[in-house]
Amino acid sequence: MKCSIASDKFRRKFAEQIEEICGERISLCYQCGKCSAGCPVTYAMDYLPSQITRFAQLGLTDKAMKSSTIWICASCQTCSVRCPRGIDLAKIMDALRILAKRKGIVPKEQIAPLFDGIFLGSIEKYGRLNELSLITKLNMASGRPFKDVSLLPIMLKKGKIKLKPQKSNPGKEVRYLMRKVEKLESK
Amino acid sequence: MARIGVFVCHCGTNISATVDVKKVAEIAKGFPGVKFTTDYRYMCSEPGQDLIQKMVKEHNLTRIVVAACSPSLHEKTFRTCTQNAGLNPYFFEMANIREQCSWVHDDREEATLKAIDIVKLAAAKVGKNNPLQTTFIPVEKRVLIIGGGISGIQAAIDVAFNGFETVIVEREPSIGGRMAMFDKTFPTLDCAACILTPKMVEVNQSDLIKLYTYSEVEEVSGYVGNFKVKIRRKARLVDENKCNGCGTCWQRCPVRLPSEFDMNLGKRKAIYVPFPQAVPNVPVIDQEHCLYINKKKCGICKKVCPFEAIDYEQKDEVIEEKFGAIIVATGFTMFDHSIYGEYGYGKYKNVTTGLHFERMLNSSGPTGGKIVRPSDGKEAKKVVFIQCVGSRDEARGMPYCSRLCCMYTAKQALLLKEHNPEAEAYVFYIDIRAAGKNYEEFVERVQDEYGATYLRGRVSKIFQRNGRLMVRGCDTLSGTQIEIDADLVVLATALIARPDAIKLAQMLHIPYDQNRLFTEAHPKLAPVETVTTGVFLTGACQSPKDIPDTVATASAASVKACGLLSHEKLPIDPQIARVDVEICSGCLACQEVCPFGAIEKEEIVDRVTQQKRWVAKIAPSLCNGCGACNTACRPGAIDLDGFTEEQIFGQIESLTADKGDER
Amino acid sequence: MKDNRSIKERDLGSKPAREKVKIAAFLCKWCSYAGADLAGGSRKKYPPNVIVIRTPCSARTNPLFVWKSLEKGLDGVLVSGCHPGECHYSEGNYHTRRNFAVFRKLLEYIGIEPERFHMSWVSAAEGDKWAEVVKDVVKVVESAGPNTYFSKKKEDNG
Amino acid sequence: MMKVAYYPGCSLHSTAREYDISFQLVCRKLGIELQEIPHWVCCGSSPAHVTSHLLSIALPCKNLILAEEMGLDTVVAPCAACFNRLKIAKQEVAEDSKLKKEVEEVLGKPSAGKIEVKHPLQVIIEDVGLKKVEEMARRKLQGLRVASYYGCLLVRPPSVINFDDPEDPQSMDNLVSALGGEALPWAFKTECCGASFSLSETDIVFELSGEILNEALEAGAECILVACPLCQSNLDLRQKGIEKRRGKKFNLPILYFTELLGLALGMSMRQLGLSRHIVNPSKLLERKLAVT
Ligand SMILES: Cc1cc2nc3c(=O)[nH]c(=O)nc-3n(C[C@H](O)[C@H](O)[C@H](O)COP(=O)(O)OP(=O)(O)OC[C@H]3O[C@@H](n4cnc5c(N)ncnc54)[C@H](O)[C@@H]3O)c2cc1C
Ligand SMILES: Cc1cc2nc3c(=O)[nH]c(=O)nc-3n(C[C@H](O)[C@H](O)[C@H](O)COP(=O)(O)OP(=O)(O)OC[C@H]3O[C@@H](n4cnc5c(N)ncnc54)[C@H](O)[C@@H]3O)c2cc1C
Ligand code: SF4
Ligand code: SF4
Ligand code: SF4
Ligand code: SF4
Ligand code: SF4
Ligand code: SF4
Ligand code: SF4
Ligand code: SF4
Repeated sequence: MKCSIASDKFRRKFAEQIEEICGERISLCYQCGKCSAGCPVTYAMDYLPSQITRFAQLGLTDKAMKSSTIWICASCQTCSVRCPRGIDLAKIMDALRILAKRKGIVPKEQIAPLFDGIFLGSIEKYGRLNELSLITKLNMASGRPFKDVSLLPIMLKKGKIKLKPQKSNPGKEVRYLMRKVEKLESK
Repeated sequence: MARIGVFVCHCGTNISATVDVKKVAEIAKGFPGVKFTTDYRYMCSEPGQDLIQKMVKEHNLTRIVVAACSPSLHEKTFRTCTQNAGLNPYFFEMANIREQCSWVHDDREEATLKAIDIVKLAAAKVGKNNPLQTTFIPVEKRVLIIGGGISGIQAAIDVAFNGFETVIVEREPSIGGRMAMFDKTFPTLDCAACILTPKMVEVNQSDLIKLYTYSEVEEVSGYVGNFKVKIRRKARLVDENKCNGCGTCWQRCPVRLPSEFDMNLGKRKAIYVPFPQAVPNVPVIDQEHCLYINKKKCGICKKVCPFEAIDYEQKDEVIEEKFGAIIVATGFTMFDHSIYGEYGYGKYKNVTTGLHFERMLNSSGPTGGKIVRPSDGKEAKKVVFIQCVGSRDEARGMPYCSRLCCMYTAKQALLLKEHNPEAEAYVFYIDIRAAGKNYEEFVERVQDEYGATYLRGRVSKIFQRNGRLMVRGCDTLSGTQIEIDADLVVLATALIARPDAIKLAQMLHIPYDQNRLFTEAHPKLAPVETVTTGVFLTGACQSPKDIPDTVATASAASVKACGLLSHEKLPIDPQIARVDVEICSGCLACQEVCPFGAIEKEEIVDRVTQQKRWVAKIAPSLCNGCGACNTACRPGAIDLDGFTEEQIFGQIESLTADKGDER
Repeated sequence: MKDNRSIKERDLGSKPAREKVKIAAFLCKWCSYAGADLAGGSRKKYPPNVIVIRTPCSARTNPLFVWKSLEKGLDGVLVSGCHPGECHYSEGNYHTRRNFAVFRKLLEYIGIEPERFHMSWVSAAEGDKWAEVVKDVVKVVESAGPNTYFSKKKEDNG
Repeated sequence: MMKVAYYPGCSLHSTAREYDISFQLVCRKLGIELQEIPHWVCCGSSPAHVTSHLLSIALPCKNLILAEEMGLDTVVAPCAACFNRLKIAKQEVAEDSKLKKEVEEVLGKPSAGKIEVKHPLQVIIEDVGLKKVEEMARRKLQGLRVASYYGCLLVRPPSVINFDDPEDPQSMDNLVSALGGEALPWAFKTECCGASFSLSETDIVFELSGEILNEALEAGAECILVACPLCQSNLDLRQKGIEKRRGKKFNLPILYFTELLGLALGMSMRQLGLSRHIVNPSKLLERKLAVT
């Protein structure tokens, strides 16, 4: 498929957006591929991590944000510690995920963003994570109701999961905090 | 009182189109000391210069101001003209009303006003010029070459060919440098020894070339034409005059040590020559490991030497010699890849560098020309080459491209295939930089004819599994991650400055860049010169260079050096600093800031107290006239001819002289 | 308003004397002066308020020169040399930086507007940059207006 | 006696109870008093930083403020993910004044700046010292062959964490050696285990953790030592599944370094909560260390 490159102005704006969110400059990347060479999960990605920075450089924003790569990235920072240009690619991946969520272009088949939402929902409610509710909710939402069910008995037996959520009093405060963050960011 | 003449140039219309030159000349008549002004179409033309000379006579002028172009264009022209008019050439100033006025402003009135100011400045300055005389210094007709690699060798041969004497000071026991380590050289693949050895022999046999091997430069003083250099000749413990290189001694020495020349892949003795073709072919005793020196045992070499050349009592010797010019040819060293944790911190024996590989390729090297795994000596069949290691890496290595590793990697991949057609060569690269004559063709041949597999991407990790190396890389062209299990990994590590480069640079007063590479006077137009007159650069000490570039710069540097030596005497710029010893307090603040070491202390007898005291003294031939000392001197004892305090303050005052008018 | 030009010079023009600042610039001959020459060679336009005094190296520029210039009533001063690390004399501009860091504090201390004193690093290849530097400096000095610090003082004293 | 604020994070109160138990026991023995931060909240982990940068900084900052309000100068966080997030938040707020302002606006309080964030390993190595640990040990590890696994978040990014080496860390290995065990050199100490994908992209965990288990086994390990509840859970809880998929038995107990340290200091398996592991370590430990 032919792609036309975005205009200079558009590209600059996009690069600035990324820099604004995570402080990293995509223009520094010279496409050496070291990040892609060391990334442990490329096998599950549709594009290499270095290709994502390339898309971003060319202003092919949709291509970058619709890739599975940004959701498969495990945030392990292997790329970041080895990049010869000192680019923290893991942070750029974060920024792209944030932008994609803002734009509402999260691919349906990606489970990671579902997980993120439910996780944050849980801490919004309790102030801390409730594993059992996380697992059940995620399984329902992702259409895999029986996933890991076989593990539940042993986890309960070994005391790895509690039936009652651990609640900390400032659960309310977390709610308040998240609301303020939302308000500040929508500005 | 000076009688100043001001000549305002039209430069065709270059100046006159924007500046009212007649008005400038008219107003300049009113400046202090100005006795004559005129304007003329082309001042630098012959009639223009004649005009100056004529007016000097007619109006008895003693100082000249030409208001025209930039001094960088015609200062010299008009100095000569001033001299021809019978005046001291420094009784002249240029007012730049073209580059910095008519060409950069549009408004005629504003430009004219500014031109008037500029002429005013020049007139204020010229009246206070001192008569200066260009002085000449004699030239010592010898060249010192520091470093005896291919660059030093070539430079010595070229200087000698011009009939001048040279001395090579080489730190190692033999000359030859890195090139002596190689088997074959790109892009023509001639054998390194075949082309280097004859040159080494020529150096050894030339009457005009003196070799100080196992020696180092310890101190440099003096200046162009007259460098005084202290050289330490380290004790070899072998008399160079008696030894004939028969080799009996090192064959019998019982101490076996890893050989540095062989990158520790082979062994040498405690008494050794680094490699068979060494020049001079005289061994040295490694004092750190020799049994006799350390424990007074053994002494075998002395017993067996048929020429009684061994001398355990020999001591280091420091000699001083004089030179007219110095050529720096100290070469490079390799980046230490053990900083990379992802490549195993240098722990894996089978992760080697280009230099290791060169030694293995060499048929007189430690493996007899076989490519093996250093861990177990077994033949290496699958070899992965990784380019740009430590180069193009701002985060942890050098920011620059090392320029020739693409080529030597291609060469090594080719030679691997030639040594063993069954072997597999994989090359990880980011870009192929092969811009020399026949270089691209060479790389193409390596891929096409020899079947080396090129993969575009940096390697991220090397680790060991079951005794094999796992190389985790990526091919960005196909968009895939790639893992190769290899017998041997060869890293094309960056070429970097030697660790002691800064020390040498400070000794020679030459600048170096942020990568510790010596800096040339101008990257394009003076690539083998330095800002210190008389000190030249050649080879890889300036930037990574391959042999063709190295040899070219060696010849260029020797031409420059010989050019200097072909003069009986050298002129020096008289616009330099001078100390008024009456005022000097001897604090030597000036000495600290002088970048050229031109200031020394001198004892004088005070005129008033008749007591002895210290004052600063400036060596005219070393001073470059920067004026740093001038600013540093608190009592105001130093002044800089051509830019004196009086002149500059005068200029400032002239700019504001009429300020009172409006009040 | 004060005009820094002499009466004779002002007679030249028909335009009314307007508020114009005059700035002295000390340029090292290897880099900034050559950069200014290049600006000329490439016909870059910039305001005419800056008059250049040529020095061998920025290290030659004694802070006293700047002081004198301001004291004598110039409205601003610019000192320009080679980029750090590129000095023709290898380290002169480091001394310059050090000298003027102290000097700047002194100016502040006695209350001279910081807008009047500027430093820049312009190489021989940076004609464009020279033009930009002049534009910027003129703008900033203009914002400070004519330099009356010393003349006022004189009036105060007598 | 050293007193530090304790930030257990969500896992140590649920899936990683035994880490909590063993850490607390070891601290008591070594003379470190842990004071749990009252009303601490979740650090946000990765879901926060992939959703909102501000949120991912504000949540840890809230905890840092709570800790500072306790009047202590150090907070210790045993979960590598929490540790990583707390350190990053502290550094980013210190370096970015705009962010600092935003965080303070969200939290309605000045952000904490002084409190130091440490991982238990750091406390043991830097504050207690291996020499003291060695002296206090009552049991030798008798040549137990241990592969220390650090994971990605404990040592990265080095510019923020500033502890141990990002490619070949040594602190746990040194601890093992000091206690008489055999610290195995291997190349997967900081490879990623799949971390937060445990529940969402479990296949990735199977793949990555499988590689790690395999490499440890090849290196000759009898058990793997960890310092993070996420690593532990991926390698332990998912081990059976990995074995099935790879058709290869690993049977590698995944121990917290605090558990091994506790054993060396003379505690029993029961005290330390070792029965909570999925891959049962008791056989190995009984055989090698003669503990019960
Ligand atoms: C692996 C590898 C393969 C290469 N293959 C090729 C090839 O095939 N073809 C090609 O054209 N180029 C090749 N090169 C490049 C080649 O090595 C250089 O071009 C050449 O060696 C530069 O010569 P030089 O004299 O400047 O430096 P060097 O060879 O480094 O010589 C410098 C000499 O100065 C001495 N010295 C250093 N400091 C001092 C001091 N302070 N006092 C006294 N003596 C001192 C050193 O001992 C040394 O003998 C290769 C380089 C590498 C690393
Ligand atoms: C588009 C372009 C941009 C470049 N930019 C740069 C740059 O930014 N930086 C840089 O370093 N280099 C640059 N270069 C390279 C630069 O042009 C060359 O390095 C340089 O010109 C080579 O100089 P020369 O004297 O060898 O050859 P030339 O410049 O070609 O000069 C040869 C001269 O010989 C004369 N001549 C030829 N044959 C005869 C004959 N038989 N008899 C008498 N006279 C003859 C010709 O008329 C000519 O005047 C650039 C080159 C190009 C094409
Ligand atoms: S390692 Fe860095 S420079 Fe190289 S491709 Fe990845 S992000 Fe770009
Ligand atoms: S941070 Fe993401 S992109 Fe980078 S190596 Fe880890 S998984 Fe791959
Ligand atoms: S002296 Fe300079 S300005 Fe005058 S004509 Fe010659 S080049 Fe032009
Ligand atoms: S020292 Fe003696 S034995 Fe050794 S090489 Fe020289 S002559 Fe031969
Ligand atoms: S005296 Fe020293 S150098 Fe000579 S043979 Fe013995 S060990 Fe070797
Ligand atoms: S020459 Fe080639 S291998 Fe060497 S640094 Fe440059 S691009 Fe890399
Ligand atoms: S700084 Fe001035 S006073 Fe001090 S020694 Fe130098 S010349 Fe003399
Ligand atoms: S003018 Fe410069 S070179 Fe000359 S003595 Fe003074 S500081 Fe040294």
